[in-house]
Amino acid sequence: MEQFQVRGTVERRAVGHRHQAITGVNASGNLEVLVERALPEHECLVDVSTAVTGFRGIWEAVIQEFFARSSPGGLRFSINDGGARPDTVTLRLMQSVRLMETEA
Amino acid sequence: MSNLLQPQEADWYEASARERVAGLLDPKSFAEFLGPEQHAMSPHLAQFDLTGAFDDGIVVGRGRLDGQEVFVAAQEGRFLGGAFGEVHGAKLVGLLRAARDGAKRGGPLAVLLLLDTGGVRLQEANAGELAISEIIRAIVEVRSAGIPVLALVGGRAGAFGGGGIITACCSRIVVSEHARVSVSGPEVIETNKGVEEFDSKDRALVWRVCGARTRYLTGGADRYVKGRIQDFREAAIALIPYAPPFELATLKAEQRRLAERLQRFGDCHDAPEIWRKAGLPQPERIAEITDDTFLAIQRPKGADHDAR
Amino acid sequence: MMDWQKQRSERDARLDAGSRHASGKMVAPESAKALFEAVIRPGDRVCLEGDNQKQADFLAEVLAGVDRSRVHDLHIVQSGIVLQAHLDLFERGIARKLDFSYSGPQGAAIARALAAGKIELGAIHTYIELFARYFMDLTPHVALIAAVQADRDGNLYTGPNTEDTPTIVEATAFKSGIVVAQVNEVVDQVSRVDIPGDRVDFIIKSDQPFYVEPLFTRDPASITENQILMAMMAIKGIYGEYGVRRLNHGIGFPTAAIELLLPTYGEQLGLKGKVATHWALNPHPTLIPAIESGWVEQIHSFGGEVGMEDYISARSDVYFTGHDGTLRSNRLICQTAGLYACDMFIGSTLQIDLAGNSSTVTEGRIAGFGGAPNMGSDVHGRRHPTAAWLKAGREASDGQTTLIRGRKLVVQILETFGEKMKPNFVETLDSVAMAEELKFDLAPVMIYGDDVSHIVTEEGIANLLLCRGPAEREQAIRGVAGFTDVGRARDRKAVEALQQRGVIRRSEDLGIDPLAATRQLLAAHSIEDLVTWSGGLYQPPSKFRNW
Amino acid sequence: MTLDEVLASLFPSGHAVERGPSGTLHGTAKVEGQGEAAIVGIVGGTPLGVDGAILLAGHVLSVVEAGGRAPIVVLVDTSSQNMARRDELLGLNEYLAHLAKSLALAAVHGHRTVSVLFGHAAAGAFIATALSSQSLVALPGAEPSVMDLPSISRVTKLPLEDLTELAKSTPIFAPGVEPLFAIGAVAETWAADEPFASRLAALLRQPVATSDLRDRIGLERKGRLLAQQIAERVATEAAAHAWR
Repeated sequence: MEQFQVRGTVERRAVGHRHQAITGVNASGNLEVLVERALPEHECLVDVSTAVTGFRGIWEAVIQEFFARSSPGGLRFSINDGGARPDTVTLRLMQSVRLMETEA
Repeated sequence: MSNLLQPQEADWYEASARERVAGLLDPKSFAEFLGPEQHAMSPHLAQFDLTGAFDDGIVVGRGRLDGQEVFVAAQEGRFLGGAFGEVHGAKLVGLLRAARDGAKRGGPLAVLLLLDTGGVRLQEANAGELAISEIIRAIVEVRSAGIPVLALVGGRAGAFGGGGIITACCSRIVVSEHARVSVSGPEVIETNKGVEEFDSKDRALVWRVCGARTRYLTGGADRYVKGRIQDFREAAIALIPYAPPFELATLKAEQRRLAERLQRFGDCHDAPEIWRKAGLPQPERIAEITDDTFLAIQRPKGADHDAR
Repeated sequence: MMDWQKQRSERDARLDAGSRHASGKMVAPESAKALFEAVIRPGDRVCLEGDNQKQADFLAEVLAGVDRSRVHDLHIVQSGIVLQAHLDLFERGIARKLDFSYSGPQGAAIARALAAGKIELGAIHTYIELFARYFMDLTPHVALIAAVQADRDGNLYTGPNTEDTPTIVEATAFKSGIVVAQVNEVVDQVSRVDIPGDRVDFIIKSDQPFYVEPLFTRDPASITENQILMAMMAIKGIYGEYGVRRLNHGIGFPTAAIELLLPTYGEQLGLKGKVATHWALNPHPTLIPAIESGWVEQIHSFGGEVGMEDYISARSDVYFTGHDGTLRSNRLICQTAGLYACDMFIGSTLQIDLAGNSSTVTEGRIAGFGGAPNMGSDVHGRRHPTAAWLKAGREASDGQTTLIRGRKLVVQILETFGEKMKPNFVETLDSVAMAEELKFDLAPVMIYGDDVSHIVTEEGIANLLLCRGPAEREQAIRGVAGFTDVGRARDRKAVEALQQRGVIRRSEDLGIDPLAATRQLLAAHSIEDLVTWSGGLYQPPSKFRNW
Repeated sequence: MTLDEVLASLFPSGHAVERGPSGTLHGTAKVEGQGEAAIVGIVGGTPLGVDGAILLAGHVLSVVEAGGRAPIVVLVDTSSQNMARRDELLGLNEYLAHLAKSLALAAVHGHRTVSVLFGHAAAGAFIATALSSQSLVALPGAEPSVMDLPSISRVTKLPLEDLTELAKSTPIFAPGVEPLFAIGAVAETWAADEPFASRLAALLRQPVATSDLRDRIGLERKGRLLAQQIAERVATEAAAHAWR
């Protein structure tokens, strides 16, 4: 098990007014992402708790890429990971941002 | 452009616990208790090198079903097999106790348990087991207070172990074909008693022994539905008014019902033997036929009952 | 005087020797070994019918058990090396030389046998190439084939799995070779004549029906959300964009996802009737929902698929069937249709390099080719135009306006990582190292990079037709290679520029909502759902049953 | 302890307990200063299957039907639930649930229910018998277990030695009376040198709790720190809105 944080500064505030959302399931090869509108509008943060150790470098690359691609300003993400591949992590993060754009 | 499926159109088996709740209840009526933002997580998993879930694998809350207030709990069968741990179990206990206490003030109309569980979570086995016992006791209290408790089963984990026992403590049980309801899982029986006793790889056999069709035809489930969330919703709405009271007469009737089942079918080892004895047409084909054909079958005498 | 009839005399002598073990054309199974020892000569080219689906398995067992002092040094010329018995031939020295196409499950064993010098390899072919060589320089002396029924005159009914049989028999029978068939049953009158009796010399009824592998059955339950996302991108960004009506699909899960999204997502996009109407395709069970929803006009098949027989018979408007009602497949013809008459091939692969070359060779395994390279190549001999073909040609033409040749769409669809986080994008294909080790003249490449038009991953679509020069191509590939080392080494600016130009299109560029990429979008979630879609006509093999 | 020793120590004034099929027993016994108690049980390490469960439930329901407020003592030396295809086919879950519900109904009808565990009990059988009474008493030789350590080791892939070590620091998963006492599952443990009869009488004299206190007891004993608090938080949130 490994836990770490990745922070970022982005250009735009995330769209929408929803306060929180959750997507995905912590299962083998999968992950859950809890997202909360809890930060100043140019900051974002991901708390990662993963069952698989030794991939911090890839996690950081995936998350930074996601910050650049989605500009999720103001959002704090918390991840419980069951060993998901980077593609699944990206998909979940993108889904969580989309959920924050929708009505609760 | 949105390609999103309407939640109630979605498939129960494929849906997450949250998606099931969203589709089961009236749109946007669900309010969660102790939601994931509160991080009520299991403290016991880290020592097994496992990450937790923000809701510990169960969603509890209230909402409206066809306009009426209900309580609902949904297990996430993909997180640790939907198994009962300390927090997971206590959330359900708390919900049931709140329903019991609420009865004096007029609510809720019913408690819906969306079970999807392999039973006790090994990593916190004692807490999980005791929680199951507490849940059973709480279900009895809720039912004694005049509030029906419904079990809805159709997820990938089924309802095994204590989950199977909880299912049968409920007032009414709804299943879809995917549902398996049992105590010992096939793998457990195979491990302990050998492959001759139960070949857990033989999926068709597993479903004949533990599956929804067998439960429905023998009276172990009250309603068999096709797999959409909408189907479960409609069944729940239809069944709530017909929930049996929790009283001596009900349990005496259940005693007769179960004794009679044992007497009639006690020497059977596979489902088709039961169907043959029960006089059902083409007993060997019952597992094969489509849901529509299956639903057209006349259930054997005694399978439709209030004795639960 | 020259003898121009040597082959015929030779055939007569073999027939004569064989007839001692036969009654008419009928040979008892226990006499099969003696028959083989009588009609097969050392050094013969032998086709022991077997491809990625059907197997003349009884004849294979018998051949592997012949007296090697009488039968040895055979040259095996067949499309599939799949059974243990096939390898036993080489282990025992009954066969020495091999020309083949596909090995699949025996890929590792073949690599070991090659390294150990047990097999002298001619070449690994695509199906059409090997079939073509049957009529040039690899004509079999003896063909050992499989069929469902025979009558006493030797007429054969192959059942739905006709596959390679007509081609093998054509080459062998019309060049004075010997044809021996194993059949499941001997009848007074065959259901239909797939092979006329005068091309068949000996018939053996085997105890067990010949084996058929349900290779094209994909359980919808195993399809992941990322595969669904990729499938959505492919449908919107390629099928819809080019209006692809005539196509072939590979057997991977991403294309199974596409098949299951046509009636849902494809319908939402309004593409029904506009794309995916005509197919060169085996009877994929996952296409059932699209067929039932009226998407598919017709399908020609390389082979059959276990459990699909009744469904196919009941849908003869869609499939090619005999007057007896059952499927008629034909690998050579379907491959040719795929090569010349399809506007698109889309399939998965296990490895892809910076030039877009792909291979299914992974460390220590030679899986061979199967049909993909024929489907997945731009055939320069094509002349008839279609909108999709012309559009692809225009994109590749770099501003040229006259005499533009069309292009086939050759699409590789794959996740950036495979099992156990093995990157699917690599600097150098494993097959290159393997070719060096085994001293091949040519490294096995499944699909050559210059034939590939698009690569689809969960990161997006790279349109290689729009790339100008190898450097741009490389960045386009890196740009969809995600977080593999290849992907992480991309030139960020160059990739952004490619995205601006639409060479790389990500899901957001295509207007695809990631929230929609759920398994709920699949028209069927399980094999059982496919059975339901088929109205109970599809009868999956028991290993796919989970209810 | 043998069944006879247990019976003799619990009911020195005598009992009329009969053995039935499938390891079951039932009858009556005189409790010190309390009048007559109903006795049911599953003994001899017999796994609890459909046959045993229906018999036990029948006895319990007869006691309820007879009226009065006789305490019900459930003697337990079973195993796990009967692991057999046939039992599952017949719906073992319903039979075990029926037994659990029957014991709960007895409590609703004013019968004090006490389970006395003097041997094994595991998994579903443990739930349906020992844990389904208002109070669970563990006697010397009681070996309750939800899941044995080797099984946990197999599934969690954690070495047995590590698990054994871990079990010393938490009562949350390991088998045995001590951890189950700590989390609140076992109400009392009685030592061999004490007369069980007077302990039983004392237990039966205690006022009956109106609700399930096991989570509170687990908290007091510091064996189950979260359950009570979590249940209460859920209940508080639930109570925070008015009905209809």
